[in-house]
Amino acid sequence: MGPVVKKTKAATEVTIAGLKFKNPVMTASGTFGYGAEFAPYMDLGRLGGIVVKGLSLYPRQGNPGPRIAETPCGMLNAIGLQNVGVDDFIERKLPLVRNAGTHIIANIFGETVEDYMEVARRLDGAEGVSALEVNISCPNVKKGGIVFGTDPQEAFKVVSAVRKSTSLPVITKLSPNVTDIKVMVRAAEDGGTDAVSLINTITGMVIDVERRRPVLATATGGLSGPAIRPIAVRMVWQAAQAASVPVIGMGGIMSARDALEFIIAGATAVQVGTASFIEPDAAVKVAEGLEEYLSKNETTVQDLIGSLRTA
Amino acid sequence: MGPVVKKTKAATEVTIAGLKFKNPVMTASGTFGYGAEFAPYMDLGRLGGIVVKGLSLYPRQGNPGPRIAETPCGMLNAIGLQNVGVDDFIERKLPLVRNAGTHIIANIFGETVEDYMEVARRLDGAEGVSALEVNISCPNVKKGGIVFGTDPQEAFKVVSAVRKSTSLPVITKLSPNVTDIKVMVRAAEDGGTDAVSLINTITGMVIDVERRRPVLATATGGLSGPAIRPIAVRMVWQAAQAASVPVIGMGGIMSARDALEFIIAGATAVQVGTASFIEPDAAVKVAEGLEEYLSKNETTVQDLIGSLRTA
Amino acid sequence: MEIKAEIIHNDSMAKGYFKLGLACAVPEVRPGQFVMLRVSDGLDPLLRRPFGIYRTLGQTRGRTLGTRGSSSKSKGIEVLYRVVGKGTAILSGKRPGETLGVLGPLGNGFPDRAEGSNPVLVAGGMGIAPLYLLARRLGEGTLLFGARSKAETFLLKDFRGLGLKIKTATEDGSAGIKGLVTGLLENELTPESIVYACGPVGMLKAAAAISGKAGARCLVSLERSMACGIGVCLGCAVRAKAHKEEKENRFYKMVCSDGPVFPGEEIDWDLL
Amino acid sequence: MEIKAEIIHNDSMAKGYFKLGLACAVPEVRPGQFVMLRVSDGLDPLLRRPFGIYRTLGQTRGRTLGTRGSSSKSKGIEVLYRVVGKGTAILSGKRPGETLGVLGPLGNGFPDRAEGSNPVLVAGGMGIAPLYLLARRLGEGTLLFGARSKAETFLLKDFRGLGLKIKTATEDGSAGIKGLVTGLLENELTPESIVYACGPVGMLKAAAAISGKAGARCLVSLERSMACGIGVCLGCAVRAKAHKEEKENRFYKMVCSDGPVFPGEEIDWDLL
Ligand SMILES: Cc1cc2nc3c(=O)[nH]c(=O)nc-3n(C[C@H](O)[C@H](O)[C@H](O)COP(=O)(O)OP(=O)(O)OC[C@H]3O[C@@H](n4cnc5c(N)ncnc54)[C@H](O)[C@@H]3O)c2cc1C
Ligand SMILES: Cc1cc2nc3c(=O)[nH]c(=O)nc-3n(C[C@H](O)[C@H](O)[C@H](O)COP(=O)(O)OP(=O)(O)OC[C@H]3O[C@@H](n4cnc5c(N)ncnc54)[C@H](O)[C@@H]3O)c2cc1C
Ligand SMILES: Cc1cc2nc3c(=O)[nH]c(=O)nc-3n(C[C@H](O)[C@H](O)[C@H](O)COP(=O)(O)O)c2cc1C
Ligand SMILES: Cc1cc2nc3c(=O)[nH]c(=O)nc-3n(C[C@H](O)[C@H](O)[C@H](O)COP(=O)(O)O)c2cc1C
Ligand code: FES
Ligand code: FES
Repeated sequence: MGPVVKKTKAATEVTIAGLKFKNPVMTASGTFGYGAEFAPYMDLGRLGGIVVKGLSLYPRQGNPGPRIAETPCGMLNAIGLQNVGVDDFIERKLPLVRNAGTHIIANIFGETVEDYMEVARRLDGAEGVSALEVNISCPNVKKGGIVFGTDPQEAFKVVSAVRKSTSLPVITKLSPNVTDIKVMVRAAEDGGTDAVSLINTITGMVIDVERRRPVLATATGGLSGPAIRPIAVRMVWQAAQAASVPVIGMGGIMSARDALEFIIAGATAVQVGTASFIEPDAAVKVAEGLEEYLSKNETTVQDLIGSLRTA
Repeated sequence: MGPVVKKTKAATEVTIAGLKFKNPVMTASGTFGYGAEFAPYMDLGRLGGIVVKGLSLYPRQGNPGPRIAETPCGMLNAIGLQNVGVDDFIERKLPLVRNAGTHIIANIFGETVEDYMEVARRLDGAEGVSALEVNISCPNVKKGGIVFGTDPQEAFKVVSAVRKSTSLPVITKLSPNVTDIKVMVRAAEDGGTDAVSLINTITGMVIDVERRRPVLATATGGLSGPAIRPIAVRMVWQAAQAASVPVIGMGGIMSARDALEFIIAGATAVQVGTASFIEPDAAVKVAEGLEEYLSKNETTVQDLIGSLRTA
Repeated sequence: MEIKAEIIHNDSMAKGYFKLGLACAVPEVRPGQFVMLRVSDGLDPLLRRPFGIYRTLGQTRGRTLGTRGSSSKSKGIEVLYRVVGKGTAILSGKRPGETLGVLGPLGNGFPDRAEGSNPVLVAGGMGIAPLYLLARRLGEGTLLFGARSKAETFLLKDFRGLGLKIKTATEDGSAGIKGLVTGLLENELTPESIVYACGPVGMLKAAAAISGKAGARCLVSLERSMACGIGVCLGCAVRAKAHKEEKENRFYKMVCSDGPVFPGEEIDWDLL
Repeated sequence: MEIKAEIIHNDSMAKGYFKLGLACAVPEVRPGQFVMLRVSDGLDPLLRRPFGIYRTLGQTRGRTLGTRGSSSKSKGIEVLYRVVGKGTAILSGKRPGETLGVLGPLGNGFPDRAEGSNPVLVAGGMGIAPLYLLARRLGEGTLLFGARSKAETFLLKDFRGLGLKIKTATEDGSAGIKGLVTGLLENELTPESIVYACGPVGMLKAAAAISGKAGARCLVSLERSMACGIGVCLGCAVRAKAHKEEKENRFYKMVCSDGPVFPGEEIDWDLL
């Protein structure tokens, strides 16, 4: 072996559950397809990671339309978790991005704890999957449709079940539709999660006053975009104070400035969601803007994480 | 007595807890001062009602500044419930608006159940107060600062205590920072409330990334404005389905169209908040726009309430 | 593919109707493709708006713009639009020299014409816009135009002289026959006809049904609220009739990436 | 008091500095009063922006506008502003003929000058704007102007010939003395002086302290984020020194309705 060269750690590098990310900017699940769709618009290798569309055990058709509605500085969606299913993902989608030079994180969900476990198991051996993100904002059919993510006991059950079903790092994605996010952070930690990510969308509704009907076919949907950013930043801050595992923040990030709010509030990494619909390469631009801020301020992401001064 | 003339009920008239409102448009607490401040900008008599700034037993100085921050399609505030106190209100503020030709509703709050009771008692005999609106989004000092409005048992206690302390109609103003709004509706009803109003602001945070400090001196504040409207409409819809008392809806109403969303979702009346900062006569414009819609569609508010078709 | 395009012109054609010229180098455009326009740099309205490409501009008028991709076939595009809400209202206030974000061309557009087929274009109001490039390419056949009244027939101006017979129906009878454009369609069809339709959904449904009865092919261009325009948000779903032979057996098709043009018989019009 | 005012002019004075003329009939304006401008009809940015009234316009140039209130003393107002963020950027893109919502005049402005007092105006950069009407009314005294560099001294142009002595300090020494404007102030004061200051908060604090030491009165014009501008949101609070004799004994004063001008000694600069 040659002489040991001490490498200077890049200013943008972060580590979550043992995984090194070249920068802390990932794309959010459901807003970036299975990754390959965005290759024409950017170099995917510029991203810290790609979180793919939520995967279920079997393919899902999703909800009838209309599925989206614009709101002030935001949008509602009720896609209904349409996806190709975990097997088809592994067979046909994963090969397209596994060599893109970025971490591929599989977002998973189910209607029962067993569903979650089985999806996790099938992804365990899949070459090119770096981690699982467990979306617990789903109705638990066995518990009469209450959402896994709003009941700490159910959240604990699903997280610990996934934990046992995989050797991959587990990120638990939390729902913001709760009274106290800290309770949910603790439930996920008790379940053995390696990190938490938040926020998922906030339940909302838009009504067409001429037709006196909800705009969305499903009546309610999930609110995302800059409108929710102040709520997301607050929850990430609260979660980071309660958490002993790393926190991944998201909700309305449109620019590097927005991403910095989350990092300063305590997030180790961020995800860019709705912004990718408006500018396909939004996440890359966020990563670039972050680099600029770091070099201008001669600091590192590591030093910024949780650097908020509140006194 | 002369012959009985059958009066046609005005299309905009609604009744809540036995009180007749000439139209369903009120101003929201904390966004309309004590009412008189707006007299230069409009005929206050055009309003269905005025909900005054939250009143406490003693005057309160409020929080240090900065107290407000703009957000995408919204604003954060941490005023800290600054107010002149209930006695000064009765003595100096109420006389200025009691003959304005609209209902004056006193919004009240406290840090203990006893506070709430005493404020309610003092307002009981006050000439010109039509009803009380009980703001339960306040930290309960005796319960270690947890918010009355996020715990159904504490909410029940404060509502039933106020109920016993006044002969005025009681409206309970609910916090949106809860997992299940229906549980809170039921707690307020069990406490004997005559109506519920919602939503109060959603807790949020904005960070100044250059200074790495929260923009607000208190770190977090309450998010209001059009950004939160989809969340508010959803919660009002859920509340209306659970409630047997009338629901008063608010959150981001800027126009008559917005107000109609709430009414169609199940609100008997609405409140206009943040919009009054931008256009002082926003609430009157909402009332006028509502009249237009009703006459164009040859219908009444009564017929619109809860007319949402979801099947 | 995301281009900042300078506005060449943005002229009112009639009350509420505008013709927008954008200087942007675009690859070859197929008739029926569309672009997503960002009407504001701000956050409200948040989403881009979809508009059919009316035509491509060979020469940019006004100032030219340094765009990337020099192998492109045209130097700009034109969009016709009607002001219906917030986004189009903002768009109508833009002036030449300002720039707009353009994403596109997107979608699949109309398929190439089958040998020996006899084209019948059916347009409802503003739905005529995505048919101009098609009409020019076809150079023959029939265009059936439906409108509320004579006031909208200015939309036909560019179509005259392209070699198509034009027939008009107006709801108030102020131009052409009085009635719906689908009424005209019934008399026009033979089994050799191929129908290209764009307009309100009721019209499209009727056109598909009438074509089906006559044994003619029918291609419809659909509209749906869109967030991304590139097939990833899954927001613009329409219900398709399930095909057992298809691998994924999807009920839902995405208007932006599977369409916006679909064979009429593929759409489940009752569950749309 | 909410008026839709037509823009008469919106001219760049220097890079990032603009002079905005608005056709709106306003009642008599006191020096130091301000207006709240709505820079967008949309929802983002949501809140109005506060700007000092630079001067009133006797005659409207360009088209005149039918405004209400015919007993008003002037036909328009002018505002000077610097582009610092989203709202001012949008404002700088507005053109003559467009309309803006104007709320005002608001606030109390500067109190009438006391007999025999000797006025000293202290301005930091753009803080000079609310002092123009005052300078014109006073017609004598001294204006101390602080800026980063000579580039900002164009702001002094309108002040020449009003009868005030003008002294300048720049941080880089490119015009006047090198240093802070508060350095000039120390040499200028007598106990008969009355200081009118507008600019960054550090400058105001120093001006208040220096004036206090010299036994001179000091009036400062403060800036604070505002939602309503009319004293009802309670958002623009500044910490005042508590006065036992005052009925409400309020710690907090509202910049919009109690100010924006305050006696320097009333402000608790450490808790501001
Ligand atoms: C593929 C395609 C091609 C189109 N081509 C044209 C064209 O050439 N000329 C033209 O005038 N219009 C065209 N439209 C319709 C155009 O997109 C809408 O009129 C426009 O989005 C309305 O925006 P707004 O903000 O003014 O209306 P708002 O009603 O305020 O918009 C609110 C939301 O609904 C969406 N929306 C509203 N109406 C429609 C609609 N009809 N279709 C899709 N989304 C809608 C908007 O995009 C926005 O997200 C096309 C639509 C699609 C899907
Ligand atoms: C009484 C008063 C008089 C003023 N007079 C002038 C003037 O004559 N000329 C001039 O150029 N500026 C003046 N200002 C400052 C001006 O209001 C701000 O520069 C402007 O609001 C910035 O808006 P923005 O959207 O560009 O900035 P952003 O930073 O994007 O604004 C975000 C939010 O912060 C608020 N804000 C930002 N900076 C200030 C500030 N300095 N003071 C108050 N609120 C602020 C905005 O109103 C908005 O709500 C005055 C401020 C006050 C309070
Ligand atoms: C259209 C759409 C689809 C989404 N699908 C998923 C999903 O499948 N799984 C998931 O965990 N989150 C999903 N999300 C939530 C996002 O990943 C993200 O948590 C949320 O949108 C907030 O971030 P944003 O405001 O940046 O979009 C979806 C969001 C949108 C807008
Ligand atoms: C500056 C400000 C002060 C407020 N003060 C009170 C208050 O004292 N009591 C209360 O119950 N609600 C208060 N609210 C909440 C509003 O009454 C209303 O519930 C909320 O703002 C949502 O409505 P909006 O989006 O229309 O503003 C306040 C809101 C704002 C913006
Ligand atoms: S608009 Fe996003 S999938 Fe079609
Ligand atoms: S800005 Fe609302 S009180 Fe001053």
